[in-house]
Amino acid sequence: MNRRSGTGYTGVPSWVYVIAAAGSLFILLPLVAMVAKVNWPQFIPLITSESSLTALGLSLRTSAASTALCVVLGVPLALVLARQPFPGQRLLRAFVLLPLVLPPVVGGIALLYTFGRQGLLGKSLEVAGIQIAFSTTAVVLAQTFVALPFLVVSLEGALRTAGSKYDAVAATLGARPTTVLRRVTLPLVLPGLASGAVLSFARSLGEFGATLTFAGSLQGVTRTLPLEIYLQRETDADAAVALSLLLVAVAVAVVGLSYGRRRSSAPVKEQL
Amino acid sequence: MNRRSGTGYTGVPSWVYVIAAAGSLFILLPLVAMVAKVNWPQFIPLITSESSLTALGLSLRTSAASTALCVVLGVPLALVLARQPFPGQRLLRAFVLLPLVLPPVVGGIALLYTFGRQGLLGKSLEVAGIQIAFSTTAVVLAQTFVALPFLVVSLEGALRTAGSKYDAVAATLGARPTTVLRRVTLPLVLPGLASGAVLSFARSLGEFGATLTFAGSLQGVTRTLPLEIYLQRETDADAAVALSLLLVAVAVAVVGLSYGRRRSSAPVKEQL
Amino acid sequence: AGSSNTPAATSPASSSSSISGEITVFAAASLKATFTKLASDFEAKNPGTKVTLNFAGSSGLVTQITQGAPADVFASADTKNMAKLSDAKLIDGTATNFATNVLEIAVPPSNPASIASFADLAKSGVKVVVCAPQVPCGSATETIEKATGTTLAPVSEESSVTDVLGKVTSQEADAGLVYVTDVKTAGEKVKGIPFPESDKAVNTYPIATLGASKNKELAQAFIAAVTSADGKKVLDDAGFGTP
Amino acid sequence: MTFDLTASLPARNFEMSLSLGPSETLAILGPNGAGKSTLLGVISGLLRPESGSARLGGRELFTLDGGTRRWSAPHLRGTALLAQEALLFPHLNVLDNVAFGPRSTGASRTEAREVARHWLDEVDALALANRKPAQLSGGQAQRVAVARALAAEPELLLLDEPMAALDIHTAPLLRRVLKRVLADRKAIIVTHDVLDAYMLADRVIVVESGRIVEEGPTRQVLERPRSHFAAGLAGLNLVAGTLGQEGITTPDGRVFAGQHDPDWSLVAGQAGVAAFPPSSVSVFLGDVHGSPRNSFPVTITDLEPHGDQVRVRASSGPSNTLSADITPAASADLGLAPGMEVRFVVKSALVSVYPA
Amino acid sequence: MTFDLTASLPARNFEMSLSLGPSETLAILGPNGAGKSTLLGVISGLLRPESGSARLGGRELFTLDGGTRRWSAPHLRGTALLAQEALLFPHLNVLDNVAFGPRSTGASRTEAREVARHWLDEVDALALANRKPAQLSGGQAQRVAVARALAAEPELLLLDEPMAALDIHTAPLLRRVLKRVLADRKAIIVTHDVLDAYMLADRVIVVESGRIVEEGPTRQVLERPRSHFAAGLAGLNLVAGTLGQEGITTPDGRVFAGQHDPDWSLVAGQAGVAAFPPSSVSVFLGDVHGSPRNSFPVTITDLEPHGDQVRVRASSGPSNTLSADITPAASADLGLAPGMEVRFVVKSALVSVYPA
Ligand SMILES: Nc1ncnc2c1ncn2[C@@H]1O[C@H](COP(=O)(O)OP(=O)(O)OP(=O)(O)O)[C@@H](O)[C@H]1O
Ligand SMILES: Nc1ncnc2c1ncn2[C@@H]1O[C@H](COP(=O)(O)OP(=O)(O)OP(=O)(O)O)[C@@H](O)[C@H]1O
Ligand SMILES: [Mg+2]
Ligand SMILES: [Mg+2]
Repeated sequence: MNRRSGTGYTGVPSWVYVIAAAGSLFILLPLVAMVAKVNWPQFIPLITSESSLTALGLSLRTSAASTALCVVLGVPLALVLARQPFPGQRLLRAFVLLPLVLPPVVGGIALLYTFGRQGLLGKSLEVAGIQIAFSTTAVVLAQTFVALPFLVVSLEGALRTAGSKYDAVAATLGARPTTVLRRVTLPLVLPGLASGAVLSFARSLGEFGATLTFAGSLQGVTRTLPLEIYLQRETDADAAVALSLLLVAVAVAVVGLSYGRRRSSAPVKEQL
Repeated sequence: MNRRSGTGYTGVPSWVYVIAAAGSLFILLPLVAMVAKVNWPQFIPLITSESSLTALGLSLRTSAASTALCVVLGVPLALVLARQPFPGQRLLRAFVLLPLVLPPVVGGIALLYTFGRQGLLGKSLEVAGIQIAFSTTAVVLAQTFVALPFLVVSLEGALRTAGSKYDAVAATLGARPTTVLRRVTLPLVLPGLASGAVLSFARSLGEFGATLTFAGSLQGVTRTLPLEIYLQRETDADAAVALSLLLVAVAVAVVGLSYGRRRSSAPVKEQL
Repeated sequence: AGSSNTPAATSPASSSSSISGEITVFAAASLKATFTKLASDFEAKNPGTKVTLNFAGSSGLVTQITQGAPADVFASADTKNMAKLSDAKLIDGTATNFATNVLEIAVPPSNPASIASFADLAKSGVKVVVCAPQVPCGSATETIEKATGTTLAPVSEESSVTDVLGKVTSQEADAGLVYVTDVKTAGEKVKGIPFPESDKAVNTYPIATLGASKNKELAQAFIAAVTSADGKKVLDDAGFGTP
Repeated sequence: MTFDLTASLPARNFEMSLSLGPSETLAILGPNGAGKSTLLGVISGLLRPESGSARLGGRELFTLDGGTRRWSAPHLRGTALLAQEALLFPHLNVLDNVAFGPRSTGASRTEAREVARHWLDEVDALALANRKPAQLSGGQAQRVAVARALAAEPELLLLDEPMAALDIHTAPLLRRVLKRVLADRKAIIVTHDVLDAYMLADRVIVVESGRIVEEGPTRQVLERPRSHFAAGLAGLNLVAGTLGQEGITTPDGRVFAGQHDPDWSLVAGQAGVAAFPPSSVSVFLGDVHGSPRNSFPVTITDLEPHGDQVRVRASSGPSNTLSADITPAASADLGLAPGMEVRFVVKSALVSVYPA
Repeated sequence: MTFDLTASLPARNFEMSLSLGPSETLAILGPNGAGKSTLLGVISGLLRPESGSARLGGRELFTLDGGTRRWSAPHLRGTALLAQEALLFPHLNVLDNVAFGPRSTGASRTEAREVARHWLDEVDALALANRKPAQLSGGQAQRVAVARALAAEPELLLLDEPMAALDIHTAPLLRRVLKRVLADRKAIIVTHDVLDAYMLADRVIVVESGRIVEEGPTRQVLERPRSHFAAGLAGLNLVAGTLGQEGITTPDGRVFAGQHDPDWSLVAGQAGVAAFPPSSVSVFLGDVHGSPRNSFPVTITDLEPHGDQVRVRASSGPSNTLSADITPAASADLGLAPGMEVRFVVKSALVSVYPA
């Protein structure tokens, strides 16, 4: 009963809250259990160690880059999938989802087969003097590969739900398709795009298997925080867990901030 | 120019197609590279081996179960996050996303800390005679843990985009919130829900790290296809890649079918 | 990649020669602690050198090297993976075995199932976790099972030692079979129970310079440092045996 | 079984209080943005006022006074709202849209569809039963939306411009249906058409800027309007001032003669209005000195056909428009055009004067 | 600079062909679901007909005949559509909604906002400039939508019921604005209000079931309607039959007397109609034998107030409704009520007869 006056209808059945609470607990409890296990005196030196900080910095930079790449590649893909039906659309959609299913390690192998020195494109790239594997670029590529489907799928859902009524109106007012896209379509699906971008960023931040295989684990170059955590775990599982908390904290900050900004400028207010 | 007569406006700028093609290639090329590497004579015996088939069956069953669990827990969560603002909503949203960021292995450890014999809940469960670790239940829990955020995030985006106009109308016609949810809200966000479920299913199908850490790896009980692939890789990377193709094929089939069904019954047709 | 077959330089190099430059060492993840120390010692002793380390599972590293990863030295956790590279003519000369490892039973400190011998693992009701036969520690376990005629009924066949250890430290399992070095690294969290049958399956760690290395001299120097007395000491401290 | 409401929602400058007798129909009239839809939103539970209370029969809709903050959800109110947009559920076909109300309030699927078919038939839209809303024209959708609201069989029916978008054949048909349905039912109907008020409502309320400015039985309000808006609706000219024996005195001091109801005892100085139909107004080009004593200099804003006459709209001051109906021939003779300054002359015998 | 269109879209049973001269305004009238919005959709490029072609000035809009399938996108057509729903962009405020058109066609932000302010002022909505669409009332949103369409300054303006939802003060205001704007511009305006047709259109088209049933200069169509729909709009009664010397012969064989235009040379047997205003109809209870020769037995469906008269609507057969305007006193004397069977009697002097 904390509705404010003047707001529209927001009836959510009360049992929904009960299940939602259960769902939240299912996710929160393991996190709490993790926090409970942290060896706090050991925690600060661990997360401020040079290797941790280098890894964190690398993780943030590469995740930001791959999120940008996901948006650039994913928005067009989502548009093509959501708007006009064309032959093979269903197949394309299924293929775009594949990196989700592929165990990341296998994804990494596939990337090696493509961009590695012996790979499909890698040979030509090598001739051109470009080496991708085992570089920071490789990290970004690996993260983009696994994170792209997230952006595409959530944006496609939002685009379908939003429909194209407003796009049509904009076109009749003389707006070119590009203008329509920039000034109407995208602003209207901003919540979906934001969700997609956040998902991609989070997935990139947590990416491990494909990076390890495709980019290797070289400190400062390709060893992102999840890889650092993986290595820590070889020697001390609890330290790894503690280090994960750093990742979690960063993610909460980034996600909280980005969602926050989005909500306060939330454009679509419901009329009754 | 393959628009049919009578259809509404679907203007997509042409450069969008170019980028979309690049995006598709980025995902498709590694898959092609993978297929190119398959040792076909070895392929059939490999994928029809008993261990592969057992793993595949287990993967399908557990993924289906965890997708169902994700829907059950995730729909209420998404509703609560999308509809009425409440204090702490942003924080809750950020937390719900965490399993995405957590390296899956760490997620598995966190689950162990919770449901394991010595865990937060595990002790009570043990007393009640329930043992989760090393069981198929553990696999489902691990998959649900990593897949739940996908459903929540994509559904929340769709719910926000759809707004609550129609819900309000339904309520004024005398529909209880539960009825509104079942007959109006969910049907309207069906595209988003479908995307979310497909994402969850795909993520469950590909889940590896958390399962390995939390549930272990025993043929027929907890060794899903990704775990089988990982083991194969220890002896023969190419065999692992070949086995991944099986996973990919299954995913394409499931995703293609489920999306196909959704599209043919797509309810919201645009009026001009 | 080319596979130039230079004869192996086995002379224990003194650290005074004028070597410099950078190398990348691909090492099995289980060597993380020791190789990190070995590398920094090496850099300290040879100013102007830089050793970059890349850790992952041995088989993953083999895949990377096969696909053209820019590595100079490869240290594997088993001979099988090294063999893959030598079969593919990707190593320079022959590999040197620099350490061994044997299995040990790891139990939670309280030892809830009162395990005292390898045979105890087969008792009913004991939740034992082992490595899958596909990975080195698993094949070692299999060898011991065969040799002793004891058949284990594990609740899980993990794909890495770390995972086995994880199950034991979380007390999910009553016992696990891991390497001595792993028990040592885990410290207080597990108790190691050595068993005599472990010598039936000794695991050997080989190291080799890779054919594609651009700084073979430095690579040889690093391998020499690993196999030197100082290197052995570091490895010994971690629980590794001498081949 | 009455309905009472008091509500204020300062965010929309809304403050109203009204009540409804058993099976009474109330028409809400008022300019755009006056708060008509807001009122229906508050009653149906889609908008939450800042304070106030409402009861429908024995049922409390809300009580938001000081400490008490009771609020009952829309579906528990026994009201059904036809909103200004049709808002048909896009995923249900027309039949199921109409069946939604009965189905939600407990009818079986078959019963609900039966009810839906009945109402679709009433609004002459049964042929559309199997279409999806996206396949309807604007007027067809509006008709279906009306059927959907009626099928919910609420205790209090709330209709926001139910005749909008309907063609000239459908509107009378729907008006007949509503007349029958509303006869024994409480209803509130928002409309811009005075015919709806005449035909359907027992009582009208005129709202402006979130406040009720006039209220009473339909005939009385429309025949003796006190607000410019109501006068405009009734097609009457209105001049406001203070009552005197002769007629009314306008704020600028001129006396405007008219007839009072003989049995009213006038209190001099009381505010009053003078109302007269456009047909009582003649148009002259120069100054006139005839028997009609009431004349205004005005500027023509508009000439509109009106039946077989021409309606001359003109402004006599900042916010007052007056109309005259004259023959096309007279209009042509005088060479009337927008912008011209002319004189409107009204016979005092045709002016009614009454207190405001 | 003319506009020509031929289009057919069998899925909606739509087949029309029309053209428009330079700066001509065309009103489209017709019942709900007749295809009015479909026509505008086809012209603006939101709907793709199955075949046909259209040109606007030198520009080809589409050519879909046999092999040729050229189609130009909506934004290249020089048309702007005010759709039946307001569809304001929810994420832009009112000012930016209106500025959208100019901005899209190349104006700078400042220029576009200036233009937007101008048009908002024209429709009396400048005060709303900073609101979001969700904060507008229905009528306010409609006004903003009109301003948005006008601000796009298209070569051909397409307006789908621009006056819907407007109050009685705003509608005349907007009509004046449109009259001014449309004077030197090509426009097509869909409306249910005959006043819009009279005031704004040079020519009207009456559509029914996706076909044009009547077409001509506004006055001619509305004063000499040939379709029931147009007659209904014009407020006239219409009886169809075959022309004879006396008047027309109805399909059931009765002769209905009326006046023809003296210079028309009648071809006997030609289809014709008789039109007469409701005011020419008297109502009798029994059989009558008076001077008026035209009488019908009818069943009253409805009594409506109409100005100071009562309009009696009655049906004289399956799909024909006739109306009579009588005084309230007469209505009360006769005790008229819906359902009663009465006789409508028409003086033949007031009946116009002309070919259909
Ligand atoms: N969501 C909102 N937030 C703030 N103000 C609003 C909102 N919706 C409407 N208003 C304002 O409240 C006032 C009343 O609006 P309401 O919709 O009730 O008008 P109305 O009488 O129904 O008008 P119309 O005849 O145009 O439909 C208007 O001034 C409007 O601008
Ligand atoms: N998306 C659609 N699919 C199929 N038929 C449709 C679709 N939209 C409209 N129709 C049908 O096409 C016909 C013409 O519709 P249109 O919207 O053009 O009518 P209209 O003349 O604008 O009516 P109104 O006055 O009610 O707005 C109607 O019979 C309608 O039911
Ligand atoms: Mg309103
Ligand atoms: Mg229409």
